[in-house]
Amino acid sequence: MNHLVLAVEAWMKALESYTMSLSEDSIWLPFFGILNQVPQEVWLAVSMFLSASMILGMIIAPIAGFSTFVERRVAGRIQARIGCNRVGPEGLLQFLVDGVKLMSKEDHIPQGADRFLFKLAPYFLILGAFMSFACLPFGKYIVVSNINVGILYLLAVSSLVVIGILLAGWSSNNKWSLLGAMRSAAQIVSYEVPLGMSLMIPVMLVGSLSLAHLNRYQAEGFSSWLIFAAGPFTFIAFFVYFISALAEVNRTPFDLPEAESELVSGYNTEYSGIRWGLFFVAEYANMFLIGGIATTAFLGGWQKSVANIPFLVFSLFFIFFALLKIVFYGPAFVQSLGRKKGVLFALAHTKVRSFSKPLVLVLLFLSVLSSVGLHVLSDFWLVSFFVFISKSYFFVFIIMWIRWTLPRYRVDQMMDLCWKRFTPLMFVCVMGTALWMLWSQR
Amino acid sequence: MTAQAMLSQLTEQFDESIVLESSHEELHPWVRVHPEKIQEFLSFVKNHADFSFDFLRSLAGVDYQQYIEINYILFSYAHGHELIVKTQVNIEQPFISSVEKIWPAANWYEREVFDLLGVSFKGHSDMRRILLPDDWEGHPLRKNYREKKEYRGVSTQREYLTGMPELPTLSPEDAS
Amino acid sequence: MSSIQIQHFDDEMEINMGPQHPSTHGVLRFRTLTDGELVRKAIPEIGYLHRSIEKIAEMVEYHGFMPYTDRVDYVAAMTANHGYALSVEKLLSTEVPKRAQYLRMIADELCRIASHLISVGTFPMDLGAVTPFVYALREREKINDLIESLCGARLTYNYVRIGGVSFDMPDGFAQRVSAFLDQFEPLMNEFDDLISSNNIFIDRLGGLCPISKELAIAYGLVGPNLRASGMEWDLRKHLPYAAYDEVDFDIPVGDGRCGQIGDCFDRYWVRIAEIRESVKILRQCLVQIPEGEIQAKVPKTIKPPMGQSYAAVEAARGEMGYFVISDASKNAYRVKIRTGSFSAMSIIESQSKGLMIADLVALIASLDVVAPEVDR
Amino acid sequence: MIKAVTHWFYGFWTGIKATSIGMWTTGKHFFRQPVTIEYPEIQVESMLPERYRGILHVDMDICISCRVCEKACPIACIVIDDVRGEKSSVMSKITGKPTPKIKYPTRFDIDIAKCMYCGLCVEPCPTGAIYHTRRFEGTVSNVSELTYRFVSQEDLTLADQMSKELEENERKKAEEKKKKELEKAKSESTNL
Repeated sequence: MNHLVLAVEAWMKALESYTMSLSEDSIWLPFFGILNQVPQEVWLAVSMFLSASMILGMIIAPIAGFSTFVERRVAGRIQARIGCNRVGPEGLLQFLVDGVKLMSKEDHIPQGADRFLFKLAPYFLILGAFMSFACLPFGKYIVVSNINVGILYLLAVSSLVVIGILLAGWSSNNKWSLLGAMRSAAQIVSYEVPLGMSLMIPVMLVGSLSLAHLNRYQAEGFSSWLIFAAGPFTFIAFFVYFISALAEVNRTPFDLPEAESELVSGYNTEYSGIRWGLFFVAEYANMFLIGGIATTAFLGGWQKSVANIPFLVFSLFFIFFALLKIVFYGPAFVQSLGRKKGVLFALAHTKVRSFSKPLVLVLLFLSVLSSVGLHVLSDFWLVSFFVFISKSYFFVFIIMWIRWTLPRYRVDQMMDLCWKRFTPLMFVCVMGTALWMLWSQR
Repeated sequence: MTAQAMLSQLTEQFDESIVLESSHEELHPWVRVHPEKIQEFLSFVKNHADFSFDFLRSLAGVDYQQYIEINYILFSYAHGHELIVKTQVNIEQPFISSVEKIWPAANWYEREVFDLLGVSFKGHSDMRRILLPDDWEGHPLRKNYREKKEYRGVSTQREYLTGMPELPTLSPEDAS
Repeated sequence: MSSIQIQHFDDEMEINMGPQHPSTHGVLRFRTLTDGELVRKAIPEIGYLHRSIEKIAEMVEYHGFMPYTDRVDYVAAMTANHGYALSVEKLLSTEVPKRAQYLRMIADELCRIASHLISVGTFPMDLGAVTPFVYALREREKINDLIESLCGARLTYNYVRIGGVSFDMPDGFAQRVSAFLDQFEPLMNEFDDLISSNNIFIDRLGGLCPISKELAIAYGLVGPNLRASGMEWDLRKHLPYAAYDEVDFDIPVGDGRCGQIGDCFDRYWVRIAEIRESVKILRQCLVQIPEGEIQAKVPKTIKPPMGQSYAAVEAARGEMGYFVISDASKNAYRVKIRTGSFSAMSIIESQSKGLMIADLVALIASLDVVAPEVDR
Repeated sequence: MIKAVTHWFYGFWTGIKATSIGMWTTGKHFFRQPVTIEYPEIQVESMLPERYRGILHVDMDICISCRVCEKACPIACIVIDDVRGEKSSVMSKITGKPTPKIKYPTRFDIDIAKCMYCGLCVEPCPTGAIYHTRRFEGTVSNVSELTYRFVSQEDLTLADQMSKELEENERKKAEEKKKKELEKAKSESTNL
């Protein structure tokens, strides 16, 4: 909070000095006069709103949209097919085009549906997903609001998603979506327990709920990461956290609420157009949230450590690959524009030639080199931001990889797994970390 | 157990009134049984040790215009021999007793024969049409069946689609 | 749509797993009466794909009916052709040349692998794993290309003729098939790893509605569904037709490896084992195929003598039998087609009591019921 | 009690093992090339085998209008009208020998929308006039456009010209016959 206050004071001083320098008869004088009377609290609110919307608009929404494209390419590559590569260089603009398509589609409301609740439901999901990014530390100075009850706030806000799904299922007057909503209510509520307990362990070790303190605790390189802090117990806690977070977000193997093969498409069967799109933006935002919390709570957030390098290599390689494709895309696009069939035709029919093996190796070497460079530089706030993003996006990739491998649990098996397997295991882990802390203090 | 031995044992087991005629020279040994005695004959044939026809392969109804003939194509996994049991049902009131109690597989076979040929089976648990919609008139596999031009306002003739002159499709009249 | 009224309990919900539903393969419909998730009664409604093929058989000549037999089971059309040809040849008592019999066997086994790949591919997709389906289809495409080079079509082959086959092997066909088989087996093991060792599958399918041997025989189940219930019966081995007696292969029988005998996992496992058996048969056929002409002397318009004949073939979904009645005219008097899916479908109603919806979907997928065979 | 605990841990172990095997098999696919081809760019027609049964085509100059294909088609989607004409011979693609041609088609329509590409019409054709091309893209805006009419204008004029020639020959033959009878009648009357 303090850096926001400093910024606001500096801004107010600059405002005053500017009004002083204005000449007496300039027409702007009354306007700036009023501006000076505005109290400091209002400016604080405006700056907080600006930083929040900047973080959400510039970082989360593009990442959520972009991961729809990444999911289709990952799925394609796993299933020995190509995936979408037509719109823009290698299909990078696909999610923008999807957004436009969804907006142009008619969002039909079924006849017997409860209209108000039907329209309200997706906003609960969006709310739940985006509000929880407020307390996530993205980089050295980049955090929306560094509240000291971080973990508690996260758990509270992420249960808004359940209300959204229940509303969607109930209000669309369709038996299948009602079944999907009931399943999701059971699933998310029951997986709150292992999720909460697994987040309790880092809180116990660090002693405070705030994510910033969690981060500072893991500052001295990767040996201080919380995943290794209490030996096997935190290690198990990390995996239980990851799996129950999967259940929180309805991703395979727990995608029972929108199980295509049984419930047609679960709670979002009756939705269409951008209203349906909102469900999916929320889902992908939630996926990135899981990655974010996992890195902050267990894997050292944006702190500088040698172990960040593999994550950096992973993301830098794909960034360089995409950049090279864009570089090759330019001339090819111009050349296909020459065929005088309009921009859209050119956009769809520009073929960038695929890269040969040695070129890919060169890219890999380049990304290893630059990631070591970044590691050295990572005191700089922008680099720490990039470290955090690449680390959490690695988990998003793992989630996508799991989706296209594992089948789906049955409802009772999923509940059985939660209550009979994870919850007792978490009791053991919490007890274990407590004893571990006692023993290490002596 | 050769076909001849089987048939001879069957004929002396049942008197003339039940087993009307049988022959083993043709491709498949077959036996014609009186319609009222069909349930008794088939349960005997299924449960008896040296026949044990435990597999009802198929139940084929055939419309011979004067009567409707129902063929029970039987097979025995134990002995590996087969037999076709035929009965003739009057075409005006086609009634016969159901064999669902003997082979549960017959449940759907009989519903299909009822649907496509109009033979209703007494004692069947759920006697209704299986393939065609319930309010469909007529039984398609009858030789005198003529398809109506449209069903509930939807035309069943293909040519209205293409606006083509009436192509010489093989209508049932000149087929039989 | 049905005339009888089903008495409703107060808290019962009637869900319509309608003709358009992602997990009923093709247009099948189940009116399920459920109490929340638990299915109290699932009433199958069929007939959405009824093309009255048996009526067409009475209006078309014997040769002309062959392409319609493809449409009886378009997932494995070759065995359907083969069955019809066998039945009419029995009437005409013509002797099919040895090379034609081997060609028919090669095409049959290729088709069996392709059909089992569809069944084994859609099974995990109904349980949520999408990738195995795509791997299975990738292999099936290779088989489609092989058969396309053999007879010209990918799905509705119309390859078998009464008395022989229409085309001989194109040159290089045998090498291409054995090359396909060599690369197919490691991919098949990889496909199987994704499923058989996966404990989520084993939990979901182990012990799910086991069908005992007696019940299977009573309901007329045939093929993999019967063998999964522990009954060792395969027409190719016990009533050999074509040249199956010159080829040795063994019959996989369900042994309750992940639960009881005859449960859904057994039905899945039997199909995987059968694919490996078919690969063995194909290898032997490619070696043993003799030289010779491929079509026996058969008149242009066939007029078989009066009589009836029933010939059965071991199709991918069990015994497919053609009961042909001829009255010495150029059209058959009556053709009754017996299919495996029709009887497999009739057992669902009694087996579906007390299942959950997800299990009902698994049961339908395990029985490998396809709509064209059920409705004909 | 011990068995329950071991079974409980065993559950975790199988879970981890199964997921890792699954992830390993799908993981291998990250390093394999995709097998699909991008259809509109890559010309598929050349990749099809030569026995491929695509859309039918009729080569009118070697069709002797014997109507065997019309009888063989189970759906009767081939409709032929022809007219008798002067005898001529065409080279048959199958036997390579010239085959006599006495009838000339005035109408040869195939309803491609109804055709099921079963190939039963191609087999009995004596001259190989009707055959399957490797074309499979037959999209049209109206179903009636799918009735391919193979008789072109020259075939019609050829048919008329041949039928006129046939009438002249018959008239000539009839006159000669009449003349011959006249002479025979005269010769009988003379030697009476």
